Amino acid sequence: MRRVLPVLSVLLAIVLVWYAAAVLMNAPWARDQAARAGQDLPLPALIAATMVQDRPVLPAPHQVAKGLWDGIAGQKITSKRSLVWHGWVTLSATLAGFAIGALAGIALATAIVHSRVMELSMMPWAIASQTVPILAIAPMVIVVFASAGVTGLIPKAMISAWLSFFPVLVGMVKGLRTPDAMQMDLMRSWSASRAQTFWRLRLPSALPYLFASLKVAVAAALVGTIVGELPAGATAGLGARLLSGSYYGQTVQIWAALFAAAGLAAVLVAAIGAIERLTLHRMGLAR
Amino acid sequence: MSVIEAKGVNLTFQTRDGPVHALKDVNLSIEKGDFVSFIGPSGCGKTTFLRTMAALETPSSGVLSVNGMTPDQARQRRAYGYVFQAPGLYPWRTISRNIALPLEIMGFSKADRQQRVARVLDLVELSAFGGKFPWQLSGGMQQRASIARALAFDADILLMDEPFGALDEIVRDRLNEALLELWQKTGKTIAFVTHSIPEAVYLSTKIVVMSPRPGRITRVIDSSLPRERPLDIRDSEDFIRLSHEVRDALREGHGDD
Amino acid sequence: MSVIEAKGVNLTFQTRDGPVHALKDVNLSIEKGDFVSFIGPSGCGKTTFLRTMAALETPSSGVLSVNGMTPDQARQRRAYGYVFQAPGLYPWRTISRNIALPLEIMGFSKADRQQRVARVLDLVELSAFGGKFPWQLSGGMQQRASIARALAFDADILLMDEPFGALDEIVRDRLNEALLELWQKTGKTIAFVTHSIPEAVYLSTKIVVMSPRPGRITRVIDSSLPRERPLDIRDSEDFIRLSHEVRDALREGHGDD
Amino acid sequence: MMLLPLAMILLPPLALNIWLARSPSPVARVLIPVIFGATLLAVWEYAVGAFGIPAVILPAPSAIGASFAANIPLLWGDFVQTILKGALSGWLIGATLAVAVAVLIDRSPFLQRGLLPIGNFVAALPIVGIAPILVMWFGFDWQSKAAVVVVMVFFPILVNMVEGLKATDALARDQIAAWGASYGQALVKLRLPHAMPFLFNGLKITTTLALIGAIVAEFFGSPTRGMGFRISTAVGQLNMALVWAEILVAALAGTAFYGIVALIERRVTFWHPSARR
Amino acid sequence: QDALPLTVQLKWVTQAQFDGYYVAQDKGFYEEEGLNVTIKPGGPDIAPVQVLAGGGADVVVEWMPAALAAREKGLAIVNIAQPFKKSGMMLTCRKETGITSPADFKGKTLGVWFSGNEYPFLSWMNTLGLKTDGGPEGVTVLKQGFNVDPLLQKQADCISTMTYNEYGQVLDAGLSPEDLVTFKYDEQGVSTLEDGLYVLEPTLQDKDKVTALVRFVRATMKGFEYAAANPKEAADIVLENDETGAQTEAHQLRMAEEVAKLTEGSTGVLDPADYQRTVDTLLSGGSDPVITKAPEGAYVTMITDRAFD
Ligand SMILES: Nc1ncnc2c1ncn2[C@@H]1O[C@H](COP(=O)(O)OP(=O)(O)OP(=O)(O)O)[C@@H](O)[C@H]1O
Ligand SMILES: Nc1ncnc2c1ncn2[C@@H]1O[C@H](COP(=O)(O)OP(=O)(O)OP(=O)(O)O)[C@@H](O)[C@H]1O
Ligand SMILES: Cc1ncc(C[n+]2csc(CCO)c2C)c(N)n1
Ligand SMILES: [Mg+2]
Ligand SMILES: [Mg+2]
Repeated sequence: MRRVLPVLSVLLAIVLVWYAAAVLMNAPWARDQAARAGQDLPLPALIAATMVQDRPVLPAPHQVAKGLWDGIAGQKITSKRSLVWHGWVTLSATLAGFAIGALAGIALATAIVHSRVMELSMMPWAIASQTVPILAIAPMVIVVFASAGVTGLIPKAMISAWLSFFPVLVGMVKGLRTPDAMQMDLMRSWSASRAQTFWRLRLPSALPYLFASLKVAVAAALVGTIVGELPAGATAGLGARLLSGSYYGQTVQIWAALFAAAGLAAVLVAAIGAIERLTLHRMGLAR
Repeated sequence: MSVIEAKGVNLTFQTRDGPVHALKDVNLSIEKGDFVSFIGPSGCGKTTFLRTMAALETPSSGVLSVNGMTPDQARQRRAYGYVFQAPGLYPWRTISRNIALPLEIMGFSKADRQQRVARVLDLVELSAFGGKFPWQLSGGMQQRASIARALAFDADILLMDEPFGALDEIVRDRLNEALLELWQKTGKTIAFVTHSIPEAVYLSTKIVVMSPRPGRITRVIDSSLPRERPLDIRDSEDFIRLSHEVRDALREGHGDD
Repeated sequence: MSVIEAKGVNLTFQTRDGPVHALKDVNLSIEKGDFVSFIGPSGCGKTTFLRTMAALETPSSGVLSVNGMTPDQARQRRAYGYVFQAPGLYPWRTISRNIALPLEIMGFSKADRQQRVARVLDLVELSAFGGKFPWQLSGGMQQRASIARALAFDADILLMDEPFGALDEIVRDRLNEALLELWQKTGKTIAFVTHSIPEAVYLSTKIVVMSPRPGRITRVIDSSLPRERPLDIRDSEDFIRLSHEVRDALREGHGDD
Repeated sequence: MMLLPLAMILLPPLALNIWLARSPSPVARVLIPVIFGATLLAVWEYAVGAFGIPAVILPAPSAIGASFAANIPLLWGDFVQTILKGALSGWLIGATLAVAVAVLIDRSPFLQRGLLPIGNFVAALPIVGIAPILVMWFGFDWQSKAAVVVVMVFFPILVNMVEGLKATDALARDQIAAWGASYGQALVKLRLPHAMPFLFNGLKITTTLALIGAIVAEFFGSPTRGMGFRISTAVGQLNMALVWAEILVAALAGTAFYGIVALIERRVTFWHPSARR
Repeated sequence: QDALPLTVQLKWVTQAQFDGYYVAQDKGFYEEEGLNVTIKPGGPDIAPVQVLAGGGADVVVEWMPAALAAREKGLAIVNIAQPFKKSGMMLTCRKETGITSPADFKGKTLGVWFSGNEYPFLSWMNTLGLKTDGGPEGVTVLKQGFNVDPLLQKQADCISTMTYNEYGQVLDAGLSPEDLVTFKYDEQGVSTLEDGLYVLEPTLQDKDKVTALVRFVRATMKGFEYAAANPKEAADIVLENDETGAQTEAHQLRMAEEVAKLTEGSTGVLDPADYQRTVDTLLSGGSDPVITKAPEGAYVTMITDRAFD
């Protein structure tokens, strides 16, 4: 209750603001239409008109909710019109990309804290890599993979790995460096090998940082997959849904797909949070 | 044979506002089985010298040898047990597993580990707390756990940086006795930093008095006390004389500020 | 009038593996101008009681009043100077600016601040280090800076948690003298945690001996020493008798573990 | 067969870098990444030639360099439009808002518990979904790009800042309480300085986000200038050298942006252990 | 005997614009020809020529301006057939802006598709003597996104639309043809050839591929004919193949009907006169033309010759 009540009240506030905004933003179109038809529009009718447009500037919350409900429960989940089906397509590539990205990030961070050459050579380029507009190179990645005969899940997963490795890298480098001088000195005084220091000191100290970054990374992986889905032949997945909604001006469909994506991300983040609590609890780090 | 031999050791820290001369021209030789206390005002380089012995700092000049090797070689042979000024326990390990950590690293068998952990926990009177995490203990208990950790693997040389600073006198007395007993039984070489004159006199075969800015040794006092030392030796005449000698040496060192 | 009055104070910490009874049925009254030392084994609740006086913990039951107010009201009137067991200096401020911080908070004028900082820096013998950052000082120096900070704003009540634990005996003696002098001149009320029996006896008008599990007061010893105390009072018969009394009381408390 | 020359390109700079890494000089700090990058470029140039990769798929670095040099005024105009107007203004607005909101909700655990989970949700909204909507709301010019950037950077900074405000240790909080400090005093003297490392963590992460946001938003509508506009247009003309020249500008700007924030961070949080190494 | 494999890359997402291919697939026209065809949908981020160059497809559907640009960039790409006879591009304006003829464009804001589609527009403005740099003497150009919102939200006075797609969306949104003014590129004399089939030159050296292409073109044209005759069925087939599940029946039906008007009159054979008009339009494209000289060998007739022998 302590956790649900605040969320609910904030949500309520948002929904109210949202309705108000929907009325304000959709009103010009409603007035235009009325003017074209030569009718005049009293306020109640105006408000009613802003709630039911096909192409609203801002769909009302209930329209989005209905879009979501239709997408999720409106048909069999194997149907192409089902958001569950598209969500699944996106999720599988996201998980693959996240796994690749997280492993790469951890491996690179490990190399970087152990080797000055690695740090100095890689770090600036890792940063630069993230400034490359992903949407611009995603089509090339897809084309290059396709020319090598690789299509489907892998190219999308590579793009999502590209986006998700960076937060893991940054968090993990910071985490692996948290042990203070005394703890490192203790290890030295026992003449611990690098591997022992890594497994017994650096890694456990880094775990809180790792989990924090994994949460960011999994959301990034989802965005990466969605971006990868746009040029992958706009076939299936939440990204394709978003885009086709955009082509055909189906505002409600865009918003529904948007919320489905964000909901998926929230679920993934929550899952990592649960793993985090479990791990830290077992390690005695949760207090 | 000298276990530790320092000849003309200097150590300077480079800081943003100029160099700090933490050790100046330090000469000292410690024999096998010695119990050497270091005493001196704060900032005089006690910690720094201990760290240099353990190869955690490198002298700017001079020679330091440990068992005829460089400190670094000695470290690799795991010659040291080191107790730091702060406990430095790992929050994600219980007290027992904290103590077992160096044993794991050094490859002791599991059975051996368990038995050693039990022994040292008993020694520092923490047997009931092996299963607790460090942050569930008071400061003094944590410090005792850290002492137990350094004792567990029976290094020949023990370096202890104010290990008993956070303990009350009763526990301190008991641990002093236990430490002396351990030292007598095992013939370890111990270097021990303290701020307490009675503690230094009670424990040591050799008391090194240091003085700051630059950090240097001003007196080395050899103890005339026998190796067997019941607690009430502290009321003996020899003890009181030695205490006065140390206090005077300390005061001299303070004279220049 | 009692400055601090504790009646049947209990404090229990709820931890994952059951409640810890840190203070049990504590009754104590401290008069204006008293210098009260708390002594006892580690984990007996000394810190906890000091924190309760400063309204940093709330008793589970019982009444505690400070100057006739609740501790919280007293805190808001800035009645306390508190020296914590660890220095707790802000790494982004120099030593001088660390000391000036409570003065800023309490709205002292700039000129006043400067003059007070200079005075207390001098008192703890750190005048040359005002411009350094905390991490450039040794542990003992940091602790002295933290004492200076608590003294700077002249609170009526000083709560000091092992302030001199990390200092060598010479500096400790000097600071003991300085603290006594300050106390005599200003008539402050001081609550002081220490592990050193001689220190407790030398400084206090009242020595509170505590014992752990559950944390409680086992003896309150009123000092028969005069308020004027030269250092060599420590060789007087009264002093030695008092010391023995305290040691015995401590040992009793330890008896049950 | 192809691998031998590759090894010959790769090995000497690698050896050079390992040797350079031994010296702690600041020159080495700059030289090593440069050598590393130059090596990558050499491999790229070689591969494009050796494997006959068509220029419409991946142009050689030399061609990209030539295109860059030939289009400097164009690239500068795009840079001003996208980075300075879109990304930077959006980042500044987003960061300011985030810090302000963090301080505002700091006193209310209720708002924190309510806002942060929803914040995580909003932060996970994919940019490709929001961008068209914001273009529809805020028009085609840089204002809509700035809006996208605000949405993208707001929550990462907010989350870090809230965390940072909570990060003060118990001792420091007790101290300041013992001095009877007011809420505002504790905030200014203790908690804001303490939050700085966290804040900068958020600021650094979001520099790259801001760039991506501003560029990608242009794919969904823009005036006839800007880096995202140019990239999508040039792809249509198969002018891949120009596409990569724009990507180069993005990478340079992003690295510089990150570097500047990191530099300010070192100045502000000089006292933090990670800066003192 | 095994079916000959062939991969075709579309220019845009699955929709009735490409009903000929889907119908040919669905009705088994490809199979009858002994072909095994894979149809890859496209999208705004897919440049079909790039896919072709990368080896991701044997044949692509592309607009001629982009193809000629690629050819000038050194990619040996050639037109082998031209299913679309007419151009479906137009500029659609709201009537209330007061625009009645191209002369009224001055000072107005126009939405244009880029990514290679801007050249006919630029050449048109060139012939009208209007600058496109946003000054008061010319027009302000916006890079239009993928939908018609700029017109509905009044952010632009006119936007680019396809007769078969976006125009319908504008109507669906609630505007009526009376509220709108349209300018077809065809009628303004600046039309360029749209959906054609392109391959890389080396493909034409491969006898098996040529055989496959010949059959492919034949079957595809049959598909377009069938679709033109049965728009309802064609729309249904397209809907079935749409993996995003986003299309609506009504919209696809209208698209199939409109597309039939564009394929009408084409047998699949490229008309040299249309080709020449396209090249001329592109060459006059203002300051930064998409091609700088008339291309040579940009189309071949050998496939259509053999297909419709
Ligand atoms: N890493 C360092 N960088 C710069 N100066 C240092 C460093 N470590 C120690 N010092 C300085 O060297 C001198 C000696 O410090 P050291 O810690 O050895 O003193 P100490 O005798 O152990 O003092 P204490 O009793 O307070 O622990 C001090 O002046 C200290 O400020
Ligand atoms: N926050 C807390 N949560 C749970 N238990 C606590 C907490 N703080 C203190 N304790 C427990 O309360 C008891 C008293 O602790 P306190 O810190 O007051 O002891 P102390 O007398 O100051 O010891 P020391 O001399 O070691 O500083 C201890 O058993 C300790 O483990
Ligand atoms: C980025 C981009 N935007 C629009 C078009 C124009 N276009 C060509 S085919 C087609 C489908 C018919 O609606 C459309 C809209 C394009 N090629 N690329
Ligand atoms: Mg020290
Ligand atoms: Mg305590």
